[in-house]
Amino acid sequence: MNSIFLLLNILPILFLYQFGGDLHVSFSLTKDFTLSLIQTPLGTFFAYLSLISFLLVTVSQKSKKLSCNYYALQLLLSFAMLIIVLAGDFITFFIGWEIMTWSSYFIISKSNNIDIKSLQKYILFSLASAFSLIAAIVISYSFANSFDFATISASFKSMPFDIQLTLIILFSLSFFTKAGVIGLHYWVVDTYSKAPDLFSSILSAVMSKMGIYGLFLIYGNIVGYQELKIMFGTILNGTDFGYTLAWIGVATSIIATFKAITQDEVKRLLAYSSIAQLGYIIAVIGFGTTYGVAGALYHTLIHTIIKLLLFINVAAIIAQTGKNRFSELGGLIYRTPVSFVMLLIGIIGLAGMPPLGGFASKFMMYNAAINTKFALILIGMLFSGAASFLYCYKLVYGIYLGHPTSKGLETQKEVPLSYLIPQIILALLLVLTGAFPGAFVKVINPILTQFSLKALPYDGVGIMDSAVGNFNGLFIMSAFVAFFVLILLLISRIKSKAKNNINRFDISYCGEVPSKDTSLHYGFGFGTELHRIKFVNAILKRSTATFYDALALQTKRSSELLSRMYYGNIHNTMIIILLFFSALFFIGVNS
Amino acid sequence: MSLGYYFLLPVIFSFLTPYFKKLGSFTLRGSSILLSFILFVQSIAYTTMKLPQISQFSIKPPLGIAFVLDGYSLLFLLIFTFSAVIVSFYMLWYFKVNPKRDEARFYVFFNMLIAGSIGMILSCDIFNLYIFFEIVGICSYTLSAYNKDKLGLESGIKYLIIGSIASIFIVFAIMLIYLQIGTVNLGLIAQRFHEIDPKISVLIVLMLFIGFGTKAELFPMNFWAPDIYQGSISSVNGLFSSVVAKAYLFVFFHLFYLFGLSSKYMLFVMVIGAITFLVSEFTALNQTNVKRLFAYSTLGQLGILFMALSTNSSETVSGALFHLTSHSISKLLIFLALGILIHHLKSTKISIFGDFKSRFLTIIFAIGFLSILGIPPFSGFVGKILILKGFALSHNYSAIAFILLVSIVEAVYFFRLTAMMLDKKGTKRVVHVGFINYILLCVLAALIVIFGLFPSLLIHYTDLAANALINPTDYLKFALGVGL
Amino acid sequence: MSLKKTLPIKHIVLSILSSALLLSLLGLLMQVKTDLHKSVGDIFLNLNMQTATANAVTSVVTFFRGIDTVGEVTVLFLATSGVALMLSTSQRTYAKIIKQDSFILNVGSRLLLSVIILFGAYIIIHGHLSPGGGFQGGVVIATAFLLLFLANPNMDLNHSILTLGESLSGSAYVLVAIIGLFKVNMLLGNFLPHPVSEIGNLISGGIIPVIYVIVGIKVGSEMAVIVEYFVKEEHEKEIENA
Amino acid sequence: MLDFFNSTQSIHAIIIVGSMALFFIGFYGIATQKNLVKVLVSFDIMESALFLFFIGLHYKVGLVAPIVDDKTKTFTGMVDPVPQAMILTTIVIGLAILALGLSFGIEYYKLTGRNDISKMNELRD
Amino acid sequence: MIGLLILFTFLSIIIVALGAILSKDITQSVMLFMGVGLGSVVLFFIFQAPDVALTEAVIGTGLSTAVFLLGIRHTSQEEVES
Repeated sequence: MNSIFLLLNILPILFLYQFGGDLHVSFSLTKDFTLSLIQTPLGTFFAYLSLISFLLVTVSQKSKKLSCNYYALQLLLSFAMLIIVLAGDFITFFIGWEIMTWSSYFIISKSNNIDIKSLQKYILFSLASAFSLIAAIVISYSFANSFDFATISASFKSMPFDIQLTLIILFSLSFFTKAGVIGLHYWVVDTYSKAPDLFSSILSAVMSKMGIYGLFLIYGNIVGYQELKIMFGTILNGTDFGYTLAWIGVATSIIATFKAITQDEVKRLLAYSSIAQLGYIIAVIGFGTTYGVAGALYHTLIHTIIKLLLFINVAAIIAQTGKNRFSELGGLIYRTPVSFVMLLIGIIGLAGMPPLGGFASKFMMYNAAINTKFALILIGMLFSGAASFLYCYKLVYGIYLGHPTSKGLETQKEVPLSYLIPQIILALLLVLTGAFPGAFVKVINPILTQFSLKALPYDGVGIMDSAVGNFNGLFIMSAFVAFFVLILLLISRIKSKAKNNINRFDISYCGEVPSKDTSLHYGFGFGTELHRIKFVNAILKRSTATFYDALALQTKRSSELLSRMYYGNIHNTMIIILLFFSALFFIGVNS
Repeated sequence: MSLGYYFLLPVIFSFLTPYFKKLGSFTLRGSSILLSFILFVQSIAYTTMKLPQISQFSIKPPLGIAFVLDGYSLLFLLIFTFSAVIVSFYMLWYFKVNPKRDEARFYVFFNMLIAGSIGMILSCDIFNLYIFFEIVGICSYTLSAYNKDKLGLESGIKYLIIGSIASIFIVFAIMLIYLQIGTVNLGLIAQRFHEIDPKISVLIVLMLFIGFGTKAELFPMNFWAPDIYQGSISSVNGLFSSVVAKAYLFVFFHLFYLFGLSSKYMLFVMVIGAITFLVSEFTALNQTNVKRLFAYSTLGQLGILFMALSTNSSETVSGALFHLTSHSISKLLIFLALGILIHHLKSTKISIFGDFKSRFLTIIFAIGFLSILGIPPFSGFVGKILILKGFALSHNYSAIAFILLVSIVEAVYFFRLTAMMLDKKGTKRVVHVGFINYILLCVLAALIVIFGLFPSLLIHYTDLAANALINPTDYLKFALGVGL
Repeated sequence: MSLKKTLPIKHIVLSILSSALLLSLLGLLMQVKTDLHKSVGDIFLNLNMQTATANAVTSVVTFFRGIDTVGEVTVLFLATSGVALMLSTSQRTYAKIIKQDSFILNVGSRLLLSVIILFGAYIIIHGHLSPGGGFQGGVVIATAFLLLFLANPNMDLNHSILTLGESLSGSAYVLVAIIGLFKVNMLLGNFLPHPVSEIGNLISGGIIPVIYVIVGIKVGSEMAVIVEYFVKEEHEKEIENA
Repeated sequence: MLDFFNSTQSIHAIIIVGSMALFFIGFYGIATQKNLVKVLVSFDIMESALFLFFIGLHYKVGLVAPIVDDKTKTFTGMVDPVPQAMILTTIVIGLAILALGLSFGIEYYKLTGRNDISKMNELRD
Repeated sequence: MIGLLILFTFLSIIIVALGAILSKDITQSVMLFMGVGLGSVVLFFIFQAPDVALTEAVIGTGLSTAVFLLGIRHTSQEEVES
């Protein structure tokens, strides 16, 4: 069953590749709705991104026995994302958007630890984002008299300022909800953590990128960065609009990072981390400079690869051990060494350390901040980047290092091959993007020209250069590999006698001998005492949940109030009808 | 092939039912299905002919009564006859499963309900309209009290009293019209309506508004509606929400545009529609009885239709009519599936959505819910987007914001039901959907999807209907008997 | 008449409201002139000569606005079957109660029965000449049955004849309407010869008297059924507490 | 002095006042009465008030009933027959509604033993 | 003369209708309702509408009251309306 759907996933990739960039299909639904698909560079970038990740996830789902309609829904989801990304007009975009929503809703509802409350959270936020999207589409239709991107962007300049503002706000709101910006992320954590294990990788890696694609579409194509600059004016060296967006992004990443550190559940930590990483992208997307857009695009690619890698890895561990909390996991390095190496590579990429691709995208984003002289934004990004290293370490330490907390962990076998292959491929991708950052420039340039921004200078596949300077990825990678191999030889030369006769429990020098089953796995809890820091404590205590729960409570209370009118006494209903008649009569007669 | 058959054939059928009953229940059920099928085929035949069609009774229209079929009534004719065919097939299953002694009488009231509603949309004489109003009234009082238990009887009594109040106001309005204009023919009334002394015309409009508004379940006057839905059986609920409520809506807006009231009262009707939508969606949130929940959702959708139909722009009206058709089909689908569910699980609490295990019913309910909410691949989406597009073109942004916000509230309870259906925990009883129902629900679901993917078929008819509604010039020409 | 009941505030408020409505409506209705347009009635009066029926109201009811009466007959039929649906208990066993029916009442009612039925038949048949017609005559015949039931509650109406009368006359009415379509190319058209000269005597006015006779039979049998259900129902109650 | 009352003007005034008063008595009856039978009675009173109002306003002094017999040869100088035809149908409809309502009331009384419409509230959330 | 007659019958109908509505005992209210019917028959006759008078007499007053009385005997049995 899995192999059939594997082939079905490859099909669109070949189909897209065969078109090579000039696909133009239009199908008229009714006289004034023509659905059209156009292949823009931005669209192809995101299309390949989503299709390849779907392929890898389907490979990883080989070992799980999944029912046929699960795969069908997943295929429908990938088809919907393809429509979104290749849409030429807003109606196709919206149709793809809604099909994506409800097909993912049905997939999530298949997981066995999902409950109705988080399902409701997911669908209501997605519908809210979809409805604000349709509102914006319809308002823009009223001015452009067509749903097509080109006509709308042409007539955007002629719209009055307040309409332009409402359109931008509505579009950004709907895409922020999908990307999980801090105020609207109430649904993200629950859905990612409770969705079926492997599907949450798609959720966080690909579906949130649809929000990013939407933002690019609106700011780049429809409104255009120049128009934004004219509309909102400039500050320091960047646009005012970019500055506000940057603050939103930075706030998201800082708060999400600190929330991530304190999580005990593995998938919740990953969910918060994906919010944080998206916070970076959103911070940079609004700058409207070449480096801003390039940094955002690069980080989108890197984040997708890393999140796929991490989620598949974690899903494999959960499937293998059945436990998803740091307090229950630990010491798996001996049992599943390959997954440990994969996770390690993922962590290095996530934290943005030099040899791997993570550093290249962070480098580009910091350049964008420097270029537009938004100093505070740069400090914020650096601060949350550094803080993100904490939860990366927690992820590695909690699962693989430290002491196994329960007996079962010691007899774990290595994760089945079907999980490992995609992880290996993703790790290789990370290494490649780290070694050859320049290659990515060739991918980004057509998109920059589409947004009518200055193209990045391309000098050599290994070199990524920016306004402030450049670095030679290839050189760093080869130096790192050489250095790494050297140390490896050194360690293996020394007969490591120490490993086998050290007994995990031989720590009697402090006078107490721990019994066999006490767990010595303490390292993962270091997030808990973050509360003592006043600033972090303020973040951790306050949460948007209270606001949304209060909102839900108010609607419930008002609905009870209103339903008290319908308590079924026909006598009073008659009196109300007669009173309504007399009221209208008196108003009507003497008006 | 004349329009009179829509009323006369069911009348003959209901007079001859005692003899059909004597020939055995097979002939009874077969003849009822055959009757609704013939009328459906006849309406399809009318789609090919040039509109408007007329069939006169005894003398030419301005003096006599005539049935006039224009684009607007053709759309409703198709909806009514289609729902009649579907429900008559459904009743085969219903009476096989719980046989009732006076089944023949159900068919009498069922066919006369459809004939009355068709009469209401075809008749071009206001007093004749009142007669059909009463026929539909009596049939719906008895149908809602059909299974003679305490709930059914209570809903019958409530419906009867409210219906009689509505008919009092309508009779008073007809009398005032006759006093002022001297005729009951709709064409002449439409022509001379502006000559009436303004105070009296306000009174007439108010009386007609209260009369038809109460029956079409507008806000301050629809406190009785959920009780009726709770008291009657599900297939009758399906009929109420897709046929009867739509007939009253038809007449409300037929007179609204014929008498040229849209300039003065457009805002008033739109606000009333908006309040109905808001109140019924919010009350639907904390319902525990399933039938009451779907009753409030029907009231809500009627609220949207009132908002959209009252605007004078043919864009929005054609969108509203599209939404109306898709709402009729999906509400029929939901109520029929609900009937099966309630029959098997013997309770009407909301929790039954969590206690049944049938993949087919889950898909059917999911399609119905998504179509009513207006989610893309289904017909509800096209309807909703046409309405929003219409409102946008007339720069009425507050209406757009209002509809979208309240439909999020509507999404809450629909998706709560979907989540309960998809929830795998808890003991589940397998629900066996009969063979007939399987086909019926498939046909309805297929229709929803087809209108969602290829709406151009239906949009042709809704545009025709919208133009015929907004400027009824050729309807007036036929109603006045010019050139007959 | 016990009128001295304590009127709660709700009643007082409602009475004030309805009287206020009354006054403002009267103010409105008084100064409105009613003969704005020549009413369609005068046209019907002139047209009436051709239909050769003496009673203009009958010709309007059955011919000019014929579909109203078809609707009317179906409303009555629906009400009857509604009442039958409601009041027909499955076990229609009515134990013969031992109350010995008084002889005088029986004989008197039989005597009166024939007079009432004759009077009813007269009203039906002369519908198009003198006031009255199908509805009024049918109900008069029904009151004759009511009289019989009051005199002797154990009486059973022969249901087969009543349903036969009801359904045949109903379908006959619709057939007359449809024959009109084929013969005169107008639903409910007057296809029987109705020369103007015959205006006064019995056989005049084409299908109008035929329609009214059919309606008379139908309404008579239906009302008899309604009356029987209401009377019989009451009978059952007495057995319980007898 | 007596013929002041015979003019059509004053007759119409009396009719309007009288029938509207009757109408609002029925109006008050429906608004206050709780017993099903009383409600149906006030419903019928409102209906008869409307009939009187309608037929009354079409009567003018000197017009004759619209029936031709050997005395009045032609259909001239007669009251308008159309309102009478309409009222005739509405009376019969009123009876139909009444009979139906009473049968519902009887069955409901058999099941619950009460006739008070304000107490009927099994049907609620 | 006719005007006076109309005025008188209207007054009596109004009084009888008030009695019908306000009276506690249901059978009494039905009887008074019959009074209203009779009054309206007289008025219809004055208004030169014999058909309507006959219908009102037979159906509006005759049968309706009969149906009411039979109906009352099964339901509240002259019970004083609470």
